Amino acid sequence: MNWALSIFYYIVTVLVVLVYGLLLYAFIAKTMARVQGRIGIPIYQPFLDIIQTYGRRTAVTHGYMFDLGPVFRLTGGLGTLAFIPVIYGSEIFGNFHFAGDLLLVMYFIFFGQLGMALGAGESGHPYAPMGIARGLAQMTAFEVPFALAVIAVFMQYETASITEIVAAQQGSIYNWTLFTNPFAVLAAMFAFLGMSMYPPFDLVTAPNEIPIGPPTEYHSAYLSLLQTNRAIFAGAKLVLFMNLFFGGATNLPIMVLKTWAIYMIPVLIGVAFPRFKVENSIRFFLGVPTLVGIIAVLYMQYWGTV
Amino acid sequence: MGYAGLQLVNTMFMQELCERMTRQFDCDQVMHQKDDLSFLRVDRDRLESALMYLKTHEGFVHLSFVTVIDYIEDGFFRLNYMLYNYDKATNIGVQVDITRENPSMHSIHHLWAQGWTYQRELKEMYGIDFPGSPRVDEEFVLEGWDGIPPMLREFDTAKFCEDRFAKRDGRESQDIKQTMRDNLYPERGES
Amino acid sequence: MNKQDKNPGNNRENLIKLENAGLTAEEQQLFCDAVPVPYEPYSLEFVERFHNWIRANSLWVLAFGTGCGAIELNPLMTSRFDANRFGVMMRPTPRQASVLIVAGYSSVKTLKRIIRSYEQMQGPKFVIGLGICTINGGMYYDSYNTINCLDRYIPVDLYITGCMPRPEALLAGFMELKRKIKAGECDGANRYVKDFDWYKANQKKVIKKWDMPDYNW
Amino acid sequence: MFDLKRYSEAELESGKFTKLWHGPQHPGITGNMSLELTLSGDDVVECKTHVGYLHRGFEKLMERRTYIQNFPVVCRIAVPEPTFNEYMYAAAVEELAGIEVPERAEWLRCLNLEMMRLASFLMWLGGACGSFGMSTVYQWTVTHRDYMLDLFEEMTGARIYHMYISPGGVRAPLPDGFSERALSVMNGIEKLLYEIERVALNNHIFKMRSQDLGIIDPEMVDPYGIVGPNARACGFKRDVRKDAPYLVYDQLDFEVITADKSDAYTRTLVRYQEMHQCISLIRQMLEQMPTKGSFHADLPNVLHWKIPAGQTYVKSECTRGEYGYFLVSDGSEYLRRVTIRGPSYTHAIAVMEKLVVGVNIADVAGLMVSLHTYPPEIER
Repeated sequence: MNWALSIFYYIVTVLVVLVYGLLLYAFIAKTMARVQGRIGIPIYQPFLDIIQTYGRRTAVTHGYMFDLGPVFRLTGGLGTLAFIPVIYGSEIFGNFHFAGDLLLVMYFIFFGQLGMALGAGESGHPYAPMGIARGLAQMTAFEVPFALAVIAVFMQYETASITEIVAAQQGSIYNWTLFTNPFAVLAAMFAFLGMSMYPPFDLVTAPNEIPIGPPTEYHSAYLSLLQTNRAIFAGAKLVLFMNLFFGGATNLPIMVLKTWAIYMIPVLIGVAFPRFKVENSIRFFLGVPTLVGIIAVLYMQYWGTV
Repeated sequence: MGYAGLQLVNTMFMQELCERMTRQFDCDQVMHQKDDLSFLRVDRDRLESALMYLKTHEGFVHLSFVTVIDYIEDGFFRLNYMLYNYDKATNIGVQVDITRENPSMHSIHHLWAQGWTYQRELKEMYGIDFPGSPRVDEEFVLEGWDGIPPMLREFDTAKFCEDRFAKRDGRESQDIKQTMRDNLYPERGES
Repeated sequence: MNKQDKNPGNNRENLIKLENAGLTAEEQQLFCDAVPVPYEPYSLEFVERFHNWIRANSLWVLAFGTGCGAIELNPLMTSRFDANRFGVMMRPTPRQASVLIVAGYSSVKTLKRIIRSYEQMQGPKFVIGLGICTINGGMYYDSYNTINCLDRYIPVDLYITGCMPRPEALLAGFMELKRKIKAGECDGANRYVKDFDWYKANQKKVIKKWDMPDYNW
Repeated sequence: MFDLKRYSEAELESGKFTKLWHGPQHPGITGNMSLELTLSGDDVVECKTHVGYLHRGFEKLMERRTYIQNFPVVCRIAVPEPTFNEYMYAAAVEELAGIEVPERAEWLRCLNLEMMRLASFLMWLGGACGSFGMSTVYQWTVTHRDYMLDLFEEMTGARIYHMYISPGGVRAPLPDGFSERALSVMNGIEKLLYEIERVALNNHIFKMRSQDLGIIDPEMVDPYGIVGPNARACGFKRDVRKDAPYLVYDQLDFEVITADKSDAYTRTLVRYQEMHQCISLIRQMLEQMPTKGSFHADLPNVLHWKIPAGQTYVKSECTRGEYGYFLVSDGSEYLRRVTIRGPSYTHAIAVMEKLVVGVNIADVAGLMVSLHTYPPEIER
């Protein structure tokens, strides 16, 4: 394939995922509002918010790392998306998949957070390092079940290519990892709760404790970048989970439906739970989810049938 | 025992208590305001021992508040320590008169751990010093106050306001009596 | 609001750096001493109008309950009145907020924090004065610790009168603020910078313990 | 004996500690006050409270106003619970002036106070859950509080500042059909409370975070002057409504609710039970209340009101505990001195500074809310 065309297709994918991520965000906000008995924001509100922050006429910087923080964050989001085939078999939404892309994606998921940590650390606000410490600690914890789940998936499909993993799940609903390797999916969904930053795992932006954590000092166009990244990154994560565990998608409506359904899990847990403390959160992830992850690996080792 | 019976016991308890206090601490003025509230006046230097006695022997364990009444005409501050006895459900106000010039008073912080907050407030609002009370010199509710303590009677807050804060054009303050007379009872006229 | 006649000679041109006289020498190095400059609108008019429309529909309110008016902000943001419908959202940090609600009387001690919060907000920024006490002192006209006219200390775009203003009044106030923003009438941040000396003089007349930089970047 | 741990410069210079200002612009702080925290890692080693952001000098302003002019002023002192101020001021003035209040007015006052208590508790319960991250419960309770405010509006004409309990009685009788509407709101709130019990109070994470947080030792209660639900949660049967009954509380059937350990969770439970008690009291009052009779005493012209010289202290049980007015009159048209004793005064300053030491920074908001403090009544 022509590389220029492939980059063009990638840009199209990013835009589609961005729009979809923002719509999803608004839709989730509306869902939460309905649980709380409200009407909630209009469905186009996230778009307005991004343009509004972008359209601020003044900005204050705290140094080079502060400037680079949102850039790193966005790079993390874009990089994650770049190696995930959004729609299986589609030329436009196929992205730059290659044999070992899952490993690279796992790296990119955490790249953004580390970059953000450097940037927010320079902002000088005491809540920012506090939020970063919490975020990194929790991230280290939920990475364990997630890594175990991904290892189990590696063992199951004997490949590290997302496209091949999706290909192996085609045909019937019973080919999904959800049914062939339920323990891995369970462990990964636990990790997804931690990744998606809804209660009880919204430690990083806990509004009553360290309002709103690392991005406390980010404003104007910086914040606009962060908001963009949030949408892209959420979309990329959802697509990754859909590809690995829920059979991928062969067209756009299926993708929308599946990712929305996956996202509803942390949201519905989120509206009904208080927040963990950071030590509770770490203890939680290193407990049952890790155990389930280990079981998933053992299951694949001894009883796995592919 | 109903409430009325309790009241009777309380009244007797209060009278006996006041007599005891008068004997022991030379309270020069006793005032029974109602069944469960009396005021005693003690000497400045006997206050601590009186409060200590009330707290440890008579069960007045709860310090409701400490306050000051400014008698500028007679030149003294009247400190008021309001204590409460939970078993007998009675309040007693122990009062001390101190002079208005360089006022200072013994700290009661060692008797009640919350005492320092009241003393800090009185220091700021009235300028009464409580040597030995923690953080008594720190600012409490005011910040950067540069005048005389604001709760003193001679401090004129309306005049201070006029000097410090700008008035909005068009705002009028009316004499309430005159306004009510004019608007509500115009037929009465000046009376 | 005609302030130019009260403005005693604006010498901003000569001013290069803020004095930051309230700070110690050590602290002065930590704070920025650049003089704030007004921001220009977008050069193309339709871009500016578009952004004004966006700003009006995405109002981020600073979550700072400065006075008793904050009690009516709770019903406003929750399910009964739900200001989220109109794009009004609470932000916990001044850097990201665009609307400052001064909820009721502000004591001198709070005024200092209001000024700091206001200066940390990024323009365009709007101020709503809530309650009669921000307009002329209201019930506390003779209190030694509350200011009387808020717009002498920070530029106010909109007043909502009443004690307390009901949530319906607040919603109407937000609608009016939106109308003003869309019409491009809310230039409070620029007014503040333009009349910087006048505002600072007023602020320093009231706040006696001035241990902060002259402009909080 | 009660030595405050003094703040030392050397400790901060060592670089092991972080100084952090929590508030006043902070969503986790109740009202407008701030905590100056010294942190070691995530744990608080030292706390200083700063109040005064809401100081309006009420005690000074009231000395400048005639007795009847003070009546609309007092309710502004504590925003979430204005009614208690109105009642305490009216009671103090009535006692000094010797005014007899009609029986119906007493019932109406009592109803108003209990409704205020319920509304205030609703807001507090939302805040308590919100401080641990349950914003959903907060939304629910504030909405139901708003239905209570509708009742207030019907009863008194205002949502927040009612100016209802005037010296001598109340301003208006109940409107027609009020009790049916009030009962239906009560039913709704009761249903909500059971829902909250299932969602929040029985929630594992909520329990995990709030249990053993900020334990008030029973020995602390007397020296620190802890009152109200905070003291009742550690076993003290202290309630002004029972100890020195005022209004019509001696004709109502209720028990003082106590628990045996005052941590944040137990305090929440005690208040939760008191909310049920409030609903029961309101129902009792709506049932027993006289519907005929005068609701305001005949007073002389208030413009020429002079109160005989004297001093008195009246108190009532507000949501946080003993709320009192100390009023001194010197026989003129103006009062000599008034002192407002709010329970938050000690809860938010001395007790807070003591309890917060050793607490994780994440729990500071939860601890502060569990003490139920309102800054406006501290600084007046």
